[in-house]
Amino acid sequence: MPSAFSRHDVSRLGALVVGAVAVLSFPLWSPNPYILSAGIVVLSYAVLSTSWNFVGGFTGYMSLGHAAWFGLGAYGTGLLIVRAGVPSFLALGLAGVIVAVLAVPIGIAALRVRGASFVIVSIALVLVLLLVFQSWRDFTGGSDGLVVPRPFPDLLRPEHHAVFFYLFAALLAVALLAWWTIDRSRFGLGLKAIREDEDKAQSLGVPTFAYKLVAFVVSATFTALGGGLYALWFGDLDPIFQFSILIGSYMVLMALLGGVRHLFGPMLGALVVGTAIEYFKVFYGETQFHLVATGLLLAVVVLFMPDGVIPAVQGLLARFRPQQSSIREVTAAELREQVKL
Amino acid sequence: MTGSLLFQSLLLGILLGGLYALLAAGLTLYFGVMRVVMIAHAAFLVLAAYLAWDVHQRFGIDPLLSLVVTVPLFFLAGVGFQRLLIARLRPATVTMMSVLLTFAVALAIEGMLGFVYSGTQRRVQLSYSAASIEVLGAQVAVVKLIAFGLAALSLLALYLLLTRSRFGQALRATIQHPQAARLIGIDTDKVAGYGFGLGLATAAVGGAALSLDSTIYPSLHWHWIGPLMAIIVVGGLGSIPGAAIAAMVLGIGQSLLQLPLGTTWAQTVFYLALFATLLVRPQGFFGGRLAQRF
Amino acid sequence: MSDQPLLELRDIEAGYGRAALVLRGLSVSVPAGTVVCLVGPNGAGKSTVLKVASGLLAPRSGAVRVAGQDVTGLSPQRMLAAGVAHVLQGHSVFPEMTVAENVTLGAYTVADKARVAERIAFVQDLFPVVRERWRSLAGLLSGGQQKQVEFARSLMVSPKVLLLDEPSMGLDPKATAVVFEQVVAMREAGLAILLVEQNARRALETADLGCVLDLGRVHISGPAPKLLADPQLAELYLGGRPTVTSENRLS
Amino acid sequence: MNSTTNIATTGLTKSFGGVRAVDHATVEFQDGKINAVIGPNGSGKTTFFNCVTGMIRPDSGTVSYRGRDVTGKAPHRIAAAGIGRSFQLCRIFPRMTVLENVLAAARPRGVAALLGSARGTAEIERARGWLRRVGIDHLEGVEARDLSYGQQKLLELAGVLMAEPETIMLDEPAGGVNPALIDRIATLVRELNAEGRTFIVVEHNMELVMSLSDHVVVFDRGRPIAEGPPDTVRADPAVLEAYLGV
Amino acid sequence: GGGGTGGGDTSEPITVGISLPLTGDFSEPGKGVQRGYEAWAAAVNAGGGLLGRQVELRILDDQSNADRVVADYEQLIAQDQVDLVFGPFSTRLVVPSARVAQEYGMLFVEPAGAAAQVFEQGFDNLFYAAPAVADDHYNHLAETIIAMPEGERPRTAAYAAMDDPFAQGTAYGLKAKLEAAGIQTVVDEVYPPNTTDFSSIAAQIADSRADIVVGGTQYQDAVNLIVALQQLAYQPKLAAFTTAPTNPEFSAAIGGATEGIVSPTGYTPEAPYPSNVDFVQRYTAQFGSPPTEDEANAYTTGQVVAAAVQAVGCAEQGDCQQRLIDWLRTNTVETVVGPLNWDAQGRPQSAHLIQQYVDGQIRIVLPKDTAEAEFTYPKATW
Ligand SMILES: Nc1ncnc2c1ncn2[C@@H]1O[C@H](COP(=O)(O)OP(=O)(O)OP(=O)(O)O)[C@@H](O)[C@H]1O
Ligand SMILES: Nc1ncnc2c1ncn2[C@@H]1O[C@H](COP(=O)(O)OP(=O)(O)OP(=O)(O)O)[C@@H](O)[C@H]1O
Ligand SMILES: [Mg+2]
Ligand SMILES: [Mg+2]
Repeated sequence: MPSAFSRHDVSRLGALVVGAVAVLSFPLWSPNPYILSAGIVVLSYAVLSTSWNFVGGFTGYMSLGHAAWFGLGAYGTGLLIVRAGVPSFLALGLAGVIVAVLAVPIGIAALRVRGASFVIVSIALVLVLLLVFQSWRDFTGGSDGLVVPRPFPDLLRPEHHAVFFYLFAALLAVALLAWWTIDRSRFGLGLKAIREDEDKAQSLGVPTFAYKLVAFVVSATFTALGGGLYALWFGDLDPIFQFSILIGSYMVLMALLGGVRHLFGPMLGALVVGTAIEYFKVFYGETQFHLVATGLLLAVVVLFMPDGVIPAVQGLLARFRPQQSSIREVTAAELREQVKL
Repeated sequence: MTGSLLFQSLLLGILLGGLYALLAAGLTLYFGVMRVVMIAHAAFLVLAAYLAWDVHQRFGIDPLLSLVVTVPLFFLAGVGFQRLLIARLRPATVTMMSVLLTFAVALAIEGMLGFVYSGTQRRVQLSYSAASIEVLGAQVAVVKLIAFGLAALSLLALYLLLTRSRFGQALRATIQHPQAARLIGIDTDKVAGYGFGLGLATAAVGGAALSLDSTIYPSLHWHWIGPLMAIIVVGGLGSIPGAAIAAMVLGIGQSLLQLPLGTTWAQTVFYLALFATLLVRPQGFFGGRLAQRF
Repeated sequence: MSDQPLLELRDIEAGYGRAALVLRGLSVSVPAGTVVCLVGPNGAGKSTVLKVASGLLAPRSGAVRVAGQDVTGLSPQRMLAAGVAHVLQGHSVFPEMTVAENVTLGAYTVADKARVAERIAFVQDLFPVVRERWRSLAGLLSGGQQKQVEFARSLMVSPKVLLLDEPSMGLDPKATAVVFEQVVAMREAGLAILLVEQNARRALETADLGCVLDLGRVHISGPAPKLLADPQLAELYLGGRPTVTSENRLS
Repeated sequence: MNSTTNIATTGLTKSFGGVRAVDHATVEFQDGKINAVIGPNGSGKTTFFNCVTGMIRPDSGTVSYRGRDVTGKAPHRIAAAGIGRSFQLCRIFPRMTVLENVLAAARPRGVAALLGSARGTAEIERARGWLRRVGIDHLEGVEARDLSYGQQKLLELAGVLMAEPETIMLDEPAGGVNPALIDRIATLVRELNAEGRTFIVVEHNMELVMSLSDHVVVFDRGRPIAEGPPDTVRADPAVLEAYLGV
Repeated sequence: GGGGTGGGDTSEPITVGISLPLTGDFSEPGKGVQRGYEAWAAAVNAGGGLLGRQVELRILDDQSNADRVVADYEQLIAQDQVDLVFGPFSTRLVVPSARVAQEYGMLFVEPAGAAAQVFEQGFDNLFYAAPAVADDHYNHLAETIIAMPEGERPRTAAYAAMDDPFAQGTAYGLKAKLEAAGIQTVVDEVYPPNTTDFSSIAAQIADSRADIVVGGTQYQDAVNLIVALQQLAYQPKLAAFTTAPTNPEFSAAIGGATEGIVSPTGYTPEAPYPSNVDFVQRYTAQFGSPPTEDEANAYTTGQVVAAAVQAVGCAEQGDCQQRLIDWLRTNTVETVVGPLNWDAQGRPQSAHLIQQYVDGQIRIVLPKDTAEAEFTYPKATW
């Protein structure tokens, strides 16, 4: 449907401009450092869920354990700085590379199974890393945590926030660009074919395993970079918080909420969920209700808009357009006339 | 490390394995029979344990007696859960979506527990909590023994029900081809609901067993779900005997490994086993009897 | 044949979800002891007709009657109780259950053990593969074998109305022959059979009446032999050349 | 025969548990021919296909394609070598539109092309072309899962063709397809064959087999029991006994 | 840091920003600390407030989560513009929050960050409002054991500690001293927080037949460990656990078999310090039961900051904070846990008391001079 494509492009362009402006101007109109830091958190969520979507969105492999990559990126960066004295941002880059390398063998193991098994494996990955990073005290600092020195020690906290806000924004932009490129590419279509029917895709000549692995590694790397940047910004790492299933599931929740088949879906989801989490915390902070609220939100999404808000909205719009039917509007007789073999 | 210590740990491992087995069987039921990955299973387990604790706290009733209430209660809850939530998912995506849905439920339950009972760790204090009997020089706590017996019994019952009974067949048929199942006269909604209820019932039993000899707190279920998930993959998704065997082996393994490695490292046995399984035999060691054809 | 048709669909309008109507005011009726054959291009709505008749799909308007009583919109279980059995198109065995379980489940609603045993023996004789592969998972059988198991499963009950959706698809000539023999036998036994076949010639040769379905409406209907003889019809829907059989040469 | 060998198997064997699905099958198909594989249900035709296309690994025996040994190669390698296949239990991408289904089958040439747009107008035109030729172009915007069974089979066929394979293996292409369309598919196959493509078709529709194929191989219990031109095969008593059953 | 809310004017209350784990893993002690702070605020306001201004607590819940605790203090300082901040609970949360405070140049007195590394982060705004850091909690006990005559002095010791900087710190502090004195370590187990199954650890301790068992524990883990040890019929000569024994529910939880169990404490309601007597009766009146250590440390935090504020005569953001810090560096403060003063890193310079269950009552037994009862060794069986 070429018309549809072009409509997409236009709306995308619009969203892009508006979004960019809104994001980039935020530090200017955010009333105080706290709001700004909240903004950074949301932005980092956006990076994470967009990164998650390289695997989840394209191949349909649901990883509840992406916190593993987040944690590895964060600790990788931190440890490189603390233990090896590598300059902050070099460490960030190195951590990204290291995780990419790590992701290959892990991907080879994990991607051997599909569906439910994969989900379980992904969860296991986080849990095992949590145990390792807790127990391996002399290297990781165990549950005493790891303190990552600030890259800009002489910046005041508000300025520090502003800088990192733009760093996260930049990373997000890169991730989005990469996703977009893949989405429209043949490679992307191959990945989607895998999502639909892996064996069939392979019989059509798609090297499924290689494709999956590439997507997996790319996703892991972006997530790790997000984690590393977070480490540089936040400064305090603790296994329990870096390798938590909750973070992993937030990524999934956000991506699903926005719509995994859409470039900006995860980002949108991050905006909603990120704000929601902050909100719930402010309102139900005294109780555990923030968990209930998050749970309910997730449930509602899964039940009522499994494809995310973007498609849900599009679906609504579609109601008003003339609906197209799946059956021919001409009889076999007329058809016979039309079609010249 | 002495031989008696080894033997002691072996016993502890077996007792622990029994509980793992029951819970893993529950998970297997959801998945093997209805392709649902029930992340909330452990959450319901903890919920049941809390109910047992609460009942004991208020009325001094023994947790075992609370089963009379919790089991039917959970069965009904399960039916409702399936009919109201799971049934709404698209058949094509039920496995994936159920993960998220049940995850959501797990969160909600944890939150509720935290809200009602606060984050405080709780433990049922029984007259026979500290009691133990001596077996060949090793001490076996009475509470652990009871928990084990409970698990073993319900596990057996579950297995027979699924394999021997007409209901079991209808249940499997329903999930494998709902349309065809309806066409041969199976009330698919009812059957699927009962199946789920059954699964939750095992969680109720497990919860009571758990409350006998362990501390409970709202976020405890994370502590359980990981190993359980690993167990059912190692055992082969969908195979109850597989789950049971894997649970035993890994439970004992964990208990023995604690001696040289300590508690934390010992927990990794589950995940190492999991990854080993992936490399050696992705479909799992005992089950994985999925008809895969082109 | 009784004047009152065993199965009757009146002015059925049906469709899936919000999508456009698939069946647009379609009417078919199948008297006892008759085979009515639905033919038509892919996507014409044949399977949809059967789904409506067996309760898998509730019509948006129109009525479904079985032996005169209105059963519109009843659930498949109720339909089965009312005597309507439906063999789905494509593959509908329970793949992870043994052939044995599949076949016995066919008699899920039958209480009488002896009768079940007897039917089992009967279908095993009809389809050797059912006996040979009794203990293996149905999902692992070959395509055609699975279809045979399905058909066998449907023979476990004895309904009043039988809806067959391309029963011969993927079957080898032998099995196909067996299936059509059974259809004939069941007609003799007084069942009302609504048969959808793409193997149209073969089907029409067996059927009493034929309906040509297109765009969710019945275009032409009449005695099967007449349809077979109609050259234009043959060209559009039956493919190849019209067959000239003894009956329609007379007419 | 002076034409070159296309697919050839020697002693190909695959058993599942007790069942010998394919049993020392030694078969040879010629380039540029329309070959048919027939045989009773469960005689191993599909398994044979699966072994040849690498979907499953044979227990023993070899598969060669145009002289190159491809035994046990991964399916995508075999597809890349130029063999396309359709599935008996019709496989499509359910949540993609009909058009995307066909586009997904287009094989990118070289790694560079991977990141190129999947929706080049040229590609779309080719895809539409195939949809038209199998007669479901009017459905291009419909999600594939909403198609009727026969429509799905046609869609799968279009996908296979989109990949422009040299050799095309079809597993019961006519099953569940409306007779009028069967005729059209037959014509299509003849045309493509005339363009030099080789066909290996599993089919139970004897009319089609006899009218279409140059060469017929008959399987029974995993073994080829007869082969040759349609008429001779049809006359073969073994075949009558094992398959046609008259 | 922010500009501050018009310091001197007496009409406005002084707002104190606090983030506490009211939910999550640390919610129990968290709530204790909250009560302590509230008790302090009540006391101050009853006494006419600070600098003639009422005190107002602004308490947020950090869900025992480091990300949250930082966000909380960020919000309190940058958005809510509180005048003062008090510390949160648990070492894990103290370090990140102390940094926020430091970067906004705020004084940071905290009731819970006792572990060694808290004081190794180079904070210049941090003060720990309790008598001693984790490692020194058992000092009196160690001295006493080492002083025992060869014959009855224990030879072997088993240690089990939660993987928590504080809990572990206490046990390992003692371990270091005993090992130095030649008492052999036969079991040394570290278990993750939230471990519920102690049977294996207990099995090893029982099997080692260690003379004394030391638990670096919080609350429930101690209970579980003790029950597990009872199940294995293990009888040590001395059993020392951190924190748990001071908890009122402790005795019931382990079936009353408390006799002889030892525990360090930085606080006892019986302590004679003047402000304590007042605190205990006020607190008991307000909450119905006497305060425990958590409440006391929180109250102490309040006292420390109050002292500085009174002395310096200001309470607002900005350079006032530095003046408060400087004052505390160089002065001693009278608190409910006795006089406190700090080294450059904020380590308090006093020591902890040792309590023991004697006839079902928990009593101070060490050091001798403040002892309420005789230290009994070996302990009765449980
Ligand atoms: N589940 C569905 N959702 C939406 N549309 C559907 C669905 N199933 C079928 N359709 C549409 O309804 C029309 C009729 O489908 P149906 O299966 O009845 O055709 P049919 O006559 O059985 O074709 P075939 O001979 O290929 O089986 C088709 O155009 C198809 O696209
Ligand atoms: N994955 C499998 N596991 C076990 N048995 C199998 C498997 N695949 C095929 N078989 C068996 O191998 C034999 C050949 O199956 P195959 O599908 O090749 O037959 P076919 O010739 O394609 O039959 P049809 O004409 O019905 O498609 C059958 O008996 C089938 O049961
Ligand atoms: Mg159909
Ligand atoms: Mg086949």
